[in-house]
Amino acid sequence: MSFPLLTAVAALPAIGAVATAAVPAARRTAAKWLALAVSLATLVLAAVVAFRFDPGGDRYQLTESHTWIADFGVRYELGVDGIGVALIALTALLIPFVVLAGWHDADPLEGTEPDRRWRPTQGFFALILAVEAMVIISFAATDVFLFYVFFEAMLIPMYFLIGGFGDRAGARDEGEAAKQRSYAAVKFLLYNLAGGLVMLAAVIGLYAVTADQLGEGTFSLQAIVEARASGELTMAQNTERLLFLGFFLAFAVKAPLWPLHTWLPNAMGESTAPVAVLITAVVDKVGTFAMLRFCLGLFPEASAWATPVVLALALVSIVYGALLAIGQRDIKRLIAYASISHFGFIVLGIFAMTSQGQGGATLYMVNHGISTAALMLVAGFLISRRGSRLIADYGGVQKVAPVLAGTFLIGGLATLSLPGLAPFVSEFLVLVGTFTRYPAAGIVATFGIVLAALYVLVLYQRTMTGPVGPGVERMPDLRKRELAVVAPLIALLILLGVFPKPLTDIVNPAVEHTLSDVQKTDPDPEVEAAK
Amino acid sequence: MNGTLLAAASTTSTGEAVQFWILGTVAVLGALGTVLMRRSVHSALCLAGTMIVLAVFYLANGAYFLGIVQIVVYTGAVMMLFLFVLMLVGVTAADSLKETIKGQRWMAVLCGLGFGILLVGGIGNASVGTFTGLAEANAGGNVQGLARSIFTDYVFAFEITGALLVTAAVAAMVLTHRERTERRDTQRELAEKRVREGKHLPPLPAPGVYARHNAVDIPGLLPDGTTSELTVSETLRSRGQVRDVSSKALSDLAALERRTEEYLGRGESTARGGPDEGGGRDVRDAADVRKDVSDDSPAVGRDRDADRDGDRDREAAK
Amino acid sequence: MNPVNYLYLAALLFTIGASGVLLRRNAIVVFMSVELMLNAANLALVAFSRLHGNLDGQIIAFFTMVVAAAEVVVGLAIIVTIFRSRHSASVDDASLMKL
Amino acid sequence: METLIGLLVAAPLLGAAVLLCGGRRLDRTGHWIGTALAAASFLLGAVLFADMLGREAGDRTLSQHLFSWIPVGGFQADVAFRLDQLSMTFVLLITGVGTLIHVYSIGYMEHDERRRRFFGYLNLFLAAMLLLVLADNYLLLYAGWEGVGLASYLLIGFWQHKPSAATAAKKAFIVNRVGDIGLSIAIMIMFTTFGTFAFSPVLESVGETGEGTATAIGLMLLLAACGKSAQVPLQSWLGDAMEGPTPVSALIHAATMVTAGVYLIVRSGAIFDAAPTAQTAVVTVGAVTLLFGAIVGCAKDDIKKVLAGSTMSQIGYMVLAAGLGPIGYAFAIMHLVTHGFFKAGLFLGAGSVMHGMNDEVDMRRYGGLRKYMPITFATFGLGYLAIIGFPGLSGFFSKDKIIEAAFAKGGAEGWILGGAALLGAALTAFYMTRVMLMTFFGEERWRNAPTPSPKEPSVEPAAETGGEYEVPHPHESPKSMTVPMIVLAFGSVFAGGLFSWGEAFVHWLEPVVPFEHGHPPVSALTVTAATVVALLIGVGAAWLQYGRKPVPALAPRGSLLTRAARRDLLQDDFNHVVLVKPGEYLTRGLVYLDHKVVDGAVNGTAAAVGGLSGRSRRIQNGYARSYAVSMLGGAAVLVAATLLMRAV
Repeated sequence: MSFPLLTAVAALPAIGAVATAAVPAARRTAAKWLALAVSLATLVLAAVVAFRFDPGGDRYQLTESHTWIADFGVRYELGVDGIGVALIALTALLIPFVVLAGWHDADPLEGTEPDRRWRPTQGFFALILAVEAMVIISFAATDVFLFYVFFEAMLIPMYFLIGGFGDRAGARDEGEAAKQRSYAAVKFLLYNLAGGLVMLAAVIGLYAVTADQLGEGTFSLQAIVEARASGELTMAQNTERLLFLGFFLAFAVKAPLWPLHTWLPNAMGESTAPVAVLITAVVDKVGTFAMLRFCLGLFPEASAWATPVVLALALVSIVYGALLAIGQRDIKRLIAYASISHFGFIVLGIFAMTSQGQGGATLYMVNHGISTAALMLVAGFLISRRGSRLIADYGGVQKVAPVLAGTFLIGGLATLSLPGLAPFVSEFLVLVGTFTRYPAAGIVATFGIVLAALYVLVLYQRTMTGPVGPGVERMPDLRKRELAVVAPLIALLILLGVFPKPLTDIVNPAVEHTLSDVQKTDPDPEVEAAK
Repeated sequence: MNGTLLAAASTTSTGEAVQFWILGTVAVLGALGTVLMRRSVHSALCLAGTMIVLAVFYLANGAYFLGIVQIVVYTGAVMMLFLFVLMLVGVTAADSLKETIKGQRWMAVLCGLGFGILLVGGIGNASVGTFTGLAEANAGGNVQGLARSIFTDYVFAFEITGALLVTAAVAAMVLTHRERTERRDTQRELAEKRVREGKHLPPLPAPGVYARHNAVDIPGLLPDGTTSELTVSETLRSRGQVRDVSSKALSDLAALERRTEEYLGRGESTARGGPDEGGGRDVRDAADVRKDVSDDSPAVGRDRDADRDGDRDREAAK
Repeated sequence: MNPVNYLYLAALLFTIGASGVLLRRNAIVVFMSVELMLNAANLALVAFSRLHGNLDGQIIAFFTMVVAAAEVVVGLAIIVTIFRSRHSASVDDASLMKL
Repeated sequence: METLIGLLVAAPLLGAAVLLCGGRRLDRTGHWIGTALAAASFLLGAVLFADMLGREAGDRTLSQHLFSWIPVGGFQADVAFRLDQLSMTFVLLITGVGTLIHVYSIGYMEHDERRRRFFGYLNLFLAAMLLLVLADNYLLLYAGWEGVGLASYLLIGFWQHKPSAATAAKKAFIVNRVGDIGLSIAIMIMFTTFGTFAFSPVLESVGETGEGTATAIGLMLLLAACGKSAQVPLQSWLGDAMEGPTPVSALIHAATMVTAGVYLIVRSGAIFDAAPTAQTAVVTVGAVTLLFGAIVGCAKDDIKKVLAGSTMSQIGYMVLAAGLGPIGYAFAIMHLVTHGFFKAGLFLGAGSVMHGMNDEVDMRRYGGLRKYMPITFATFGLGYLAIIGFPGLSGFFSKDKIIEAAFAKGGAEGWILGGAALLGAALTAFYMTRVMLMTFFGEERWRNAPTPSPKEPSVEPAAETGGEYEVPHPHESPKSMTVPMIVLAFGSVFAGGLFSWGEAFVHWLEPVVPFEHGHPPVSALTVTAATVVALLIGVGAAWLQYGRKPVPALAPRGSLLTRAARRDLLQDDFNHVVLVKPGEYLTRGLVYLDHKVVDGAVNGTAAAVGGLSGRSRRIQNGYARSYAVSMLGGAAVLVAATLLMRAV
């Protein structure tokens, strides 16, 4: 076995997290730079992974496999297909921006110099890196149990990030803010734990099934998929459906899918913008990714069986999320509901079971990550300036801070998936992919486009245009650091919107494999057009 | 010795049966006593009895060493320890058996009975044959036998229990030993403390004084005719034996005095025609005097009975 | 006489001791009841050892005694300290285990 | 040659990028850069045009495949351009008029400190519009389609500090989005049906699919066209779009962008030919809109809103023509081009008037301006003659042909459409004459202070100038503004004649846009005569009302129809009642529901668990004895269990 590249990608931030946490209290800035350096190094490694990955090659590459818990056939198995590569790249790409954007979020409040033992800043960045490590592992894990462990472990650092480093701009007084924050954090934790425990039951059930039929039980994704393909592992219909539900529930909570979404607005609203980005752009992607890799890979028949319901839920999420976004008064909650709507699109694409749908869904994960990061971070900068999350407190920002407004607008346009920006590509693919198999669903989903335009533009109009509102007059424009966060993201949005081919080339083969798992092929056009 | 050796043999003689039934009853009674006696001293004594009975049973079952140990260690050391602690805590305190925790008693009885019945039932359908007897086990002597296996098979357990004992001893010392860490206050400091706390500085005033008689249980009257708490000792106050006479007519006082003297068994002469005058109120007073006198040391109780006899004599004499 | 009687007796004593633990408030009496239970157990052990004709039962009974002695020492010490601090030997007064 | 096509789009795109990212340092030179790049792409267009003329009609189509855009499975979207006669026409129109309007804006936006960004947006618009007309597949067209939408959004809302402008911009974008649903669904249907959405394969093989599919696609495309070209029922945004700077109204909301719908329909002619129902829908929409716009135009007092209404109605003509099939396509495009000239000219004229009247837009505050701004008057007048279809001017040729074609549709349908078109011509004449008279003739109503009427929001700008009213000093606009107007005036005079000289235009387009002669039930001459009569009636009526008797400075209450027309025939009220209000209630209701029901369920569960544990906590009363009871109970249970085990 060659150099364990994937392990390295995951281990680097993990070590970095420990190191950052160990920085003495006085050297706050050093911790920040360390965190930034580590995240950048991780990005480099991830880039190496992306280049070493050969789209034409076999399905899982850069595989590593070691025994972990021999008694239960639990193995430390890593390996990436195109989807995994794309998402690992996304994660590694976003973290530096998250770190940079959160540069001052964990500083001690003015005047209060924390004592030697209490090191919030170090903790903040260490937790972010820890999350990165866990997310990367779960994107790379091809062993169900390994995946589960990190899928759940992720909650711990996230819990502290949400509960410990809330949005200072958020609420009137600190006490009430803290209450809101801990409420959000606990809600996040319990919600996801509940889903995760159901999944644990399903994981054990899966082990039982394999142990029952294959002699000794295994958690290895590849092994199970091959066994199913070769017919030496056959699940009873009900067993498979139950296991599928167990897995799907956990992912639907994480994703989040209507009606399991209510933790997201609280979590995103109360946490700082970078953490909110971490939640919606990185952590939640694990849910959709896992639907694609585990639900479809392990339980093809059950997936086919559940498709109508899942599609319905996805459609509800799309429309519902958009409508609620329109109704929001709080900028961050608005973005949160917008994300719910977008996750609806992702799930829709996944379960449309067409190459366009699933390819689109994968691109969507990446693009949504970038676009939401851009929008949310700019919103965060805006909020940190005015000290309020309420849309009503703004107005005319465009006049005093044109660059901020411009970037905000671009982020918003990406969110409403304007052609030329990355999300359009994925959203249209999802729509087309859905339409080819389920025209009605495709049409319903299309209305999400209009609603998206509505909430984005209403938000932009209320905050940025019109006469300059009170408290906005002195608002400074984007600073160097903030520009350094936003500009690359926007450049990326445009690049992926105009020339997404490199990404699609990586993703397509993986999608083909997934489709072959569920024994689906794209429906043929009724008229073979003259080419 | 031989007899008991036989008794420890496989067969059980009728003698042992008799012994069992008698002593067993005693043991059960003792156990019940332990649980039910109001005063813990009594419980302790009952327990000691039970333990002795058990010691006998041990001997009867050929566990000579244990029997002795039972008597020496348990009935001797442990029970003594109990008694010491009882003394520390206070012997006279008789705790009421009134249940304070809701439903506790019912639950306890229920569980206890259930458990007992199940146990008995279990033993009942357990196939207990006859005694194998300890003849060959005790062949080289019971103590030797025990020693052998203790120092061979059970040596580790033995060592550990030894360590446990030492630890326990140390623990007991640590727990009970109280070391004065701070310096004791000098008299001056105490005085200053009193002043600071605004306590009553001069000596306490004397109790109420009357022409004919003075009593510690009668509070002194303040200029405005009300009584002063300070003049009566703390104990009486807490016992509620203070007699507030500030509002009583002198005649009542006279009756009162007489009653008291009668109770204290002094000169009948003063007791003439006591019941005639005063009437009901006397009775009341008498009653509360009795109340006052009652429920302290049994001695008081006793000579109170004596008084009653005295009364009866007097009725007869008339 | 049927040796099972000893076991019955042991069971009876044990149960009485148990209910004593449950019913009495005075820590010392509770302790005595515990001792009672231990003794009951010992009786059973001794009877067993005679039943099976080997000394293991007695040895275990012996260990039980030792442990019981240690336990009594510590327990009583605790009772004394508690009594010192709160002038009562009632187990209900020490009801701090409540949430 | 092909590579030039890419540059055609790239030039203005580059301009946009430079101007928008360049920052303040470009403020002084920005407008020149923008204009230069627009002109550059016009020159490129000219070169390509010359080259195209060089080759004979058969192979005039150039195509350039740049790179593969979105390749996923069977879904192959390429960034590829196709330059044929149709797109060539548009390229010239867009870049030509675009460049002129760039020049015009240099003067018009002189005092705006954000002029650089304005030119950036204009360039962005040019790029997007060129992408739209040059795309060789529907998806790329969609990209351009939304791109122009974005540019129009940015430009309408260019004066963002005015809430009305911001609202108008938002409205325009969203209404367009509704139309875009149509386009995207159409693309989906195409992909599902043909496995591709490139023009040539789809259009060639559309015959092979059933009429149902074709109709569906057609209707969806029509929806898109309605959105972009402000056709009923998605017309409501155009009037408000006049909030934008006048050059924008001229370029985007008169000459080019709003005509994209017509381009789409003509480009997809094959589909509509295969779907008669869709065609009927198209002509209906066209006819309704041309009347609708005309009626609105008759009632408005805001000069730009009148022109907006007229734009609507003129595009109605084009759509009507496009709906007529091969007998109409060419004329639709022809009218589109001529309209591009004269309508842009008219808007620029209006802009020049406003420029001289310190941004007053209420025609009732004008009057007698002809001697103050002669050039504007002349150019505006020519444009006026052109649009009312005065014989010999360009509007005459194109509109007359359309009316003929409408009659030629045949049957009752033909009569109805023709009638509508004629009526529209009369109305056009009426409201344009009204504009002329109110603006350039009559007494000078602007000399005395206005009595602002609450009903008409268009007097706001004047009111903004503060309490006391300073009399405007009408003056002719600078060269940079007049020159483009003159050029456009030339275009509006001669273009029509040029095009219909021996049906040159039709034959030029024929290779891409099928053409056949329509045969009206009555002779073409009769139709022309009728048109002229209608035109005279309209002019006369207008003169009777506004020429002879003085125009009241305050709008009379007017008839019910007038008042309705002033409120854009209640379109906004309709939308408000039917869409906006219910939408608001729906969202509010959903927010409440999400909070109370969906989230309430979650919190309810949490509360239930909490309460339960609160109850069970009572068991832990802290009394050692009760714990002991439970221990004993447990022991008892264990014994029982063992016994049971033994029993079974």
